[in-house]
Amino acid sequence: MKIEDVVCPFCGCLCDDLVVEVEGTRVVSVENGCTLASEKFMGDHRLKSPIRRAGKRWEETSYNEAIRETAEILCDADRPLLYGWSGTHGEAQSIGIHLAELLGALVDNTSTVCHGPSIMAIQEVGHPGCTLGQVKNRADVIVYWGTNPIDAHPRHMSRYTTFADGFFLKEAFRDRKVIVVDVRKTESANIADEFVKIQPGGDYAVLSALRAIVMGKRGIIPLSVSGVSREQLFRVAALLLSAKFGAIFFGLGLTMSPGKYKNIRNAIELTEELNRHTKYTISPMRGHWNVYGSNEVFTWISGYPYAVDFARGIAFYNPGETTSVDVLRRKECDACLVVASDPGAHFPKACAEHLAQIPTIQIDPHTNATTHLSRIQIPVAVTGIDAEGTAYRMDGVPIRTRMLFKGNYPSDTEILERLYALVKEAKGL
Amino acid sequence: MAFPIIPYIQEVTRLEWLRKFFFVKTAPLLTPPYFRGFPELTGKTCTHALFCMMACPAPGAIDVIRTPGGWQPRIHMGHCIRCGLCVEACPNGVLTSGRILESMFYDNTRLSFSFRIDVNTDLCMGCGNCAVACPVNKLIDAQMSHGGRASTDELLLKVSEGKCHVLHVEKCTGCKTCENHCPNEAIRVSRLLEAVHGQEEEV
Amino acid sequence: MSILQSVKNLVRSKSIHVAYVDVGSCNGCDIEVLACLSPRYDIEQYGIYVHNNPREADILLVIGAYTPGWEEKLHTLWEKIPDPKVAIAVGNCPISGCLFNRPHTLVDPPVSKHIPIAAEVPGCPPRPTEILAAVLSVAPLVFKDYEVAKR
Amino acid sequence: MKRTVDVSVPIGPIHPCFKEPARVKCETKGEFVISAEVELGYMKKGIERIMRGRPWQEVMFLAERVCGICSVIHNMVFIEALEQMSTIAVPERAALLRVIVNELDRMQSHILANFSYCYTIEHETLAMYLLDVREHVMDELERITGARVTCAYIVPGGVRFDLRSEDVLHLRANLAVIEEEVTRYMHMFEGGPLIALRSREIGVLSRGAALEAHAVGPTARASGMPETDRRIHHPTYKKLGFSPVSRTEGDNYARIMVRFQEVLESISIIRKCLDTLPEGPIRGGGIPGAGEIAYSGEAPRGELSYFIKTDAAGRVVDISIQTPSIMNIEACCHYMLKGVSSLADVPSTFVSADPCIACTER
Repeated sequence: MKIEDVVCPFCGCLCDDLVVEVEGTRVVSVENGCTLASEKFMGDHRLKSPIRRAGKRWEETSYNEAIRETAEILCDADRPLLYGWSGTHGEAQSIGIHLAELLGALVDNTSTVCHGPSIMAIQEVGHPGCTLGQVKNRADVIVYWGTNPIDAHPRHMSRYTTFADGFFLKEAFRDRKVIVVDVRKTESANIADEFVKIQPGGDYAVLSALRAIVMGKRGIIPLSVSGVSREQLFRVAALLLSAKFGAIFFGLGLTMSPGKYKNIRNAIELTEELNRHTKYTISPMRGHWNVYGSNEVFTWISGYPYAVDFARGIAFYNPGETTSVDVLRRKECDACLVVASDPGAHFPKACAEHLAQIPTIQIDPHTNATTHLSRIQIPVAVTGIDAEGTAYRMDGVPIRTRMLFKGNYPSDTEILERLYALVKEAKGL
Repeated sequence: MAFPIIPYIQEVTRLEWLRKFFFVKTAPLLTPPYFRGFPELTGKTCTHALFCMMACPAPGAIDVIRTPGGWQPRIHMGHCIRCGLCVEACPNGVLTSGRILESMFYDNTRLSFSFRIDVNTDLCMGCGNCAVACPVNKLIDAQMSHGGRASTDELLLKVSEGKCHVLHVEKCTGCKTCENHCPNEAIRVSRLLEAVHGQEEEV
Repeated sequence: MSILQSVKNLVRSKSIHVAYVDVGSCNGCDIEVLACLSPRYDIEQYGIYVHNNPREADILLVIGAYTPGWEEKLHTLWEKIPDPKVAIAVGNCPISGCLFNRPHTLVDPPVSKHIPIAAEVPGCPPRPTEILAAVLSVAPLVFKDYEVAKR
Repeated sequence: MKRTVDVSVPIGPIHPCFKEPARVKCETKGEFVISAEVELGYMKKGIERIMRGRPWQEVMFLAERVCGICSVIHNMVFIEALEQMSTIAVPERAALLRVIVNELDRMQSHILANFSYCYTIEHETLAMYLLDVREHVMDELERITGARVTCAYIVPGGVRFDLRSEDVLHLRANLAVIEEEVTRYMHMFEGGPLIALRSREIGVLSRGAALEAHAVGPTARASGMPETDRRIHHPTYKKLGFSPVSRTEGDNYARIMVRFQEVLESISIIRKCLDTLPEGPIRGGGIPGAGEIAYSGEAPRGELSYFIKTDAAGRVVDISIQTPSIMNIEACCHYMLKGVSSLADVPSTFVSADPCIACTER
């Protein structure tokens, strides 16, 4: 059976034009999708049933048993951490927040280790953003700063920016100019009109220099700024100003390098400065397909986008104190529920070690690095393949993903609802 | 050798030298008609065959764009090396440069082509840049150029199973757009150009 | 504009010194610049003297696609030329890198990245007449109202 | 042994006499040059790197741009190597047309080299005469191929344009003018006593030294090695029958004279071609396929070799080019410049070997 207009649940692009062929409970072919999408749909390494650690080996268990044990662990814990949420749909995230409130837990999503700094900067100076559709139809200068879309968001360039013909740009890739800023020559830089190679950690200085040039203070620029020559900065600034509508996309190269959220703040201020001359927007390149959604869901329920602490009964948000990495490093929490993400692979070593010491439960369809740290893993349906739900694209557009076939796995929502019910019962509410 | 001045006096008193010295004018600096300049339009209708882009050896020297009056090749000065291959390649004689068109007619010469597209699936990321940029794809399926949604199997290039696939190699015109816009250098168009003495009628 | 100034403009535009620098071309443009010297084209009849010495040049003809060997050196050379000065890019190489601007190349075109370029002569190589025309069109602008501009 | 070096004089990279950037470092004692060294690296573009993985019809243009002065021979050697590899036959007429264009290119290159030498020894009159006669050669080259420098004339299986009958008349008339003029200038050079002062017995390269340095082209032939002319192995030239010129002096003077004589020889080769030019097609078709070959030809500066490996789609998998100038530069700085008695003769000796830096570095 061929299903058209399938939404790809891999990266923040949420391409919604895939054609997927399904036979029974297997995906047999994926059209229009990139390599990453294809692997996501076709990959067949799911866990068969819930597993729990018994001594030095794993033993299979039933869903009822696994959920009951999870509820017990969470109820017993003094300071549980509910981490992840970026790889699941909005409905499940909503239950997660309520669960956290019930437990008085700390709830955090993966933006704590990716675009958390961006969110902090946006909270300070605002977000001159726009949808990807606007970029596609109008933008004639595209900047990729500290991101390599060809590897991380393969279809970003062909679907939304450089190559896609827009309403106002008929010959897109000939009329659009692409600037790539990175610390090394990436694949994306191969097709850039201008590649700016900066020294690691030099983003803030280069952004400030560009701001100065755009403001008309060319005279104060030294011969070279963080490895970028003055001439190239002038050229880049001229290119930026030549745009009728420009779009800046930034990735972890900007958020997770020295300077952190100050980098983003500076980038947003550069965008503001450019907006005095022409139209510019700036958007983060979100990684997980629904990480934007987790920020949205957290915000509309608790008021804060990530790192929300319910330990005091009310939502409390203080990045640096309530972010999961800091909590784990301080060895504060004594139980962890990981939903649809892989902190074992992405957290610092000290945090992963602490995760291994405390009872950790993972809810994820596949085994991954976190499996090796956890006590129980509960496999679930993959949203977008055998479960449905709502997700937010990297520009904040909600998109409903579809269920391609009815599988044998329960969805995240089902598992979490049962868990919620058990916890509620245990708390006597 | 005894009188080293003598050869010079001989030189200066040569009749032709004197004639040149007194009467010759600076030659007008005309560009001869046989000089292969930048290709110019002849005014014939371009059918978007894209053979010019195929034959062009210089990066970014020629592209065919849609204008209000139909398709039209556009030469980029500063990239064009004036080799004249586009003139020879065009089946409709849209371009002209120097005496090339004329001598193709007199000498009865032409170029014949065949193409081969190879995709290195180890390098391909399935980003779809090639399929979206491909001008043949744009003609077949307008949706394709607006973000890479393929709705038909008649396309030349299509991304499926996460890799770029060549579906109809016979539709390729060899314009190299895909090759130029592949970030991973995964797609390669080889153009087998053959210079022949044309007996047969042009198709 | 004083009469003296316009006389100066006229006289100076008839006396231009040219230097050329090859920053990695195939030689094709070099020999076309040399051909400009030949009696057929005779660049000197316009008062333009090709003397390959940057320190007394007014116009610098830049030929070639900017190879790594010229990193720093071209800029130093440009600084050595006394003001007022202009640079003309001769041929495709300094404009776009021509055929050499491909993946894995060593060159770093265009030359306008490295020194300011006032005029460009496209072609691979351009005809001597085209080079001549470019130099002649730029020549009146080099010294034009120099005293005024300096003030 | 202690060497007394007064001063180490660098010449270049920007020098009024050098067309291309190169740096000659001379260690001198007084005016006497003890040793010289050539420093290159201003022109490296990485052409062979760009060529790899490209189809032959792009590599053909890149090959031409290895050297702009002798572009036709690069084109010819590359294409003939492909033809040998894939056994593509060339029509008789096309083969002769190639020889005509190649010889015209050789003529303009030699005249340019002699112009540079005369310019370097400050004999500007003769230099300008030569540059003027070179324009006649360029005219003919342009009339046949449509371009002055990078002609892109030779394609696998033939040539791109035919030689028309009215062009033959032009060519013959112009050849007569060129022959007359070049002969006159040759005699001027031969008999000029001041030229002899600057040229004779300066920068001597003995036959033994030429063999040691692997000198090629006119530089070697001026030292008495006529067998270095690769044209005697080329089938078309064999048919035409010609004898390579050579001299025995091995000094600057001999090198320039060899070039003058070769220009005259080229004129006679072109005349023979025109006389025997058969009617017929100029293109035989044929697509280069997979193969591997080493092939060489005689460039104006000496032996030029291409080592090519292609795949079935006609793409160049591997290529390496050996150009003549590198050997001549070697011969120049290690044998000729050593013992030059005046620093003023260094540029002229360097130029007399006709080094092509663009070729050497690619």
